[in-house]
Amino acid sequence: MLKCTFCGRRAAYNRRYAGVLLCDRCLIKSVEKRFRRAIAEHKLLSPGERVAVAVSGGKDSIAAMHLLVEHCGRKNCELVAITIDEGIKGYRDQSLPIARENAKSLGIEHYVVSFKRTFGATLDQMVRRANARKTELNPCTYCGVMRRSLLNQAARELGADKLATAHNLDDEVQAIMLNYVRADFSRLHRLGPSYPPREGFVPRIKPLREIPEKEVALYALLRGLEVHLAVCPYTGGIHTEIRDFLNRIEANHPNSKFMILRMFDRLKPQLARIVPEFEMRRCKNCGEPTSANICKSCELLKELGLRRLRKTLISPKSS
Amino acid sequence: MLKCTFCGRRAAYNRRYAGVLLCDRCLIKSVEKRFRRAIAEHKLLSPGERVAVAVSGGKDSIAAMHLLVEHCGRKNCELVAITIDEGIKGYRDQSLPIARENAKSLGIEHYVVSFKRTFGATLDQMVRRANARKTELNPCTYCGVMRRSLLNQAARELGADKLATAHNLDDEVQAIMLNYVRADFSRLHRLGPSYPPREGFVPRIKPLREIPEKEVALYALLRGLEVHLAVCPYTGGIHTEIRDFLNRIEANHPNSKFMILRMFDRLKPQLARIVPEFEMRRCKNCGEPTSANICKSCELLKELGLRRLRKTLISPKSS
Amino acid sequence: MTCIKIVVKQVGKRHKRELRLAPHATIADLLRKLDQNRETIVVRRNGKIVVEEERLSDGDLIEILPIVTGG
Amino acid sequence: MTCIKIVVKQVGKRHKRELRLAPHATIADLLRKLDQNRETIVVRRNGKIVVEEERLSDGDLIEILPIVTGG
Repeated sequence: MLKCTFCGRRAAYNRRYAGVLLCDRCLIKSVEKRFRRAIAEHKLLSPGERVAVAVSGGKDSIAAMHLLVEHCGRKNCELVAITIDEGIKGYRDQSLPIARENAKSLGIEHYVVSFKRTFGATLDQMVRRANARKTELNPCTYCGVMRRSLLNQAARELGADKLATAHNLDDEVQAIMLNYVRADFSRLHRLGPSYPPREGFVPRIKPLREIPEKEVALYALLRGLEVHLAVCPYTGGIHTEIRDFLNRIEANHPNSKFMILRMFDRLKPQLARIVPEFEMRRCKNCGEPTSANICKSCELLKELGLRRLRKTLISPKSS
Repeated sequence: MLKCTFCGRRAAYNRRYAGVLLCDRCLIKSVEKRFRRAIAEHKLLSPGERVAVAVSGGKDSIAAMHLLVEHCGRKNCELVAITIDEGIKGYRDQSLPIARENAKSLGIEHYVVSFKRTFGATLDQMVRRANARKTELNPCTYCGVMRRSLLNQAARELGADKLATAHNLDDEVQAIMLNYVRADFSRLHRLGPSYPPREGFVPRIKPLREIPEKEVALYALLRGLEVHLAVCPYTGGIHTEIRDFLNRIEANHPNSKFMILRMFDRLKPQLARIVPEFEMRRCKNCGEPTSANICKSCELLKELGLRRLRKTLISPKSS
Repeated sequence: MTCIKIVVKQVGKRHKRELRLAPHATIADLLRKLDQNRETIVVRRNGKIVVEEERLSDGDLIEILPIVTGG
Repeated sequence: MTCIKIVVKQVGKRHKRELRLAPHATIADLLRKLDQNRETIVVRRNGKIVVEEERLSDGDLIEILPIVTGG
């Protein structure tokens, strides 16, 4: 039996990048400490603020919601939860009830915004249309762009000061690597522990950004949280190739993920010199913030022969 | 039969990142054009300069030597060739005669500098010592550090204005990625088409930096050059993991390697703001340039219980 | 040297498998054999989450739980 | 639909192999089957360097030449 480096109880996790073994209790404590440290160090939340958390029902967002509700209790913040129901059969329909149950048991107001009601089509239907029209865009593009836009709008309508997402270390490092490979300076520049306030955008915060995916999973499992653990049917492509590479590198050379994050965090201030600051406008179609005439969501919808059906997402009854 | 996009002859190469097919002749012309463009664009060579080229006997360095000799003929430059014989049995002993034959047939002065004569041990012997002493350094570390140092010194002793190496696009992008993963700012900062002159260093140039490895190989094969095509017995580790990842990404998403290079080239000027400029000194042991008291080569030798036997590498007779 | 016998259940897959391993084999050895990356899974041994460096014993039930779910 | 038969020689390996492939298979299909990345090799078909999108014919001799040599 291998023992916890700190308390001598049975170890549940080998944190190889730090050369320590952790038992269930010490892992939970460590994750909570890092979560608090991220908030303090990057000033993610101020007392009295209203926070919207994006909750899919997966391990990361359920862990984030539990961590945030405890934090908000201490710091007198208000927490509301938003779930975007993209409409992915056999996946989101299973995680949504889990998100709802967790919010209910924690006494958090929970709002669901669906692609179907907003755009007249589920993601599954969009993917079928995209294939029929041969747009050559992959499902993650539609899902990512539209989910991000709806989350922002819903958080704004709910009067949130911050929008918290559950991106963990692995998510962040994958995004960094993807943008290195795609040479996408503006996307790269937008990564980080928080995204600064801009007209029309609720500032986004990522309190789990320095916690590896496996530790978030262990946190949720060891605390006995009810989470949805299933693989999105649309995974694949370059995202998966990059994720597999990073996991192989980390397994063989522990600490690589943190090294990539640290390097990026040192590069980031310099990126501002390269990335042009662009003016924020309002989408002529839906009114959401965009740098172009039409926002990316509306542009994608148009290509699919769809259009936005509702301007406002949150009605007093949609809770 | 698939035809060349430019001349209609039988295609030998699908340049997928550009969406064109190339026949043998058009591929050769294209590689030669890119080589000349790299020299012109980055001012790698000036008329009348003396250039030392590092030649292992592999496809890249043999191609570089042939390209350089033609360039030097036109631009009135002088070319000398240097081979570092690390002492890798079954590998370097096979490529060395190929380097020599090529230099001879082109009428280029050729100098061989060996680990054995300089350090009293071949790389094979160093690796055995390292394993016995459990230094946990891999062979590529010894080979890389010592080869680089000897190349620089030999080029300096030969009065070279420039030291040309045959790094191709793949080599460069692998180095960029390795330093992203290792968060090594100073190494990252040193990458690029040329390395600026510094006290004690012969400026290094990489005229093949924007030519993919496969195109360099095809150039050598289609021109019928005699090259050594065998795998170094010491390959492995993180270098191989990164190379495999990049080749998978490129195969599935053509142009990724160039995208990574372009992004890095835009980041590079910003790196200077992060990487501290350090003072160059002379190694107390061998006199070679270093930022510390003892150069990295001498430090590694000491760990192995070895020491430098010769201060000067090139004697009038070593040609 | 006799082999040890263990049962492996990959969560999400229907079937359990019985595997024979060398004595003193660790969970990490088992994962290598199954081509599973430790970054992407959590391992339960007889119901308890354990570290991959633990040695296996004859009769162990090993559950492998994939944790990477997203895009 | 009858299969085509080709001979594959991987340079550096001693043995030639005979393989059966579907008609209209390309060299790229063959490389996928052999788990060879096109970035790391050059292919000769009956002695000529060709592009990976060419279709194979019955009786072809395919040589696969690894070009990635360094560290």
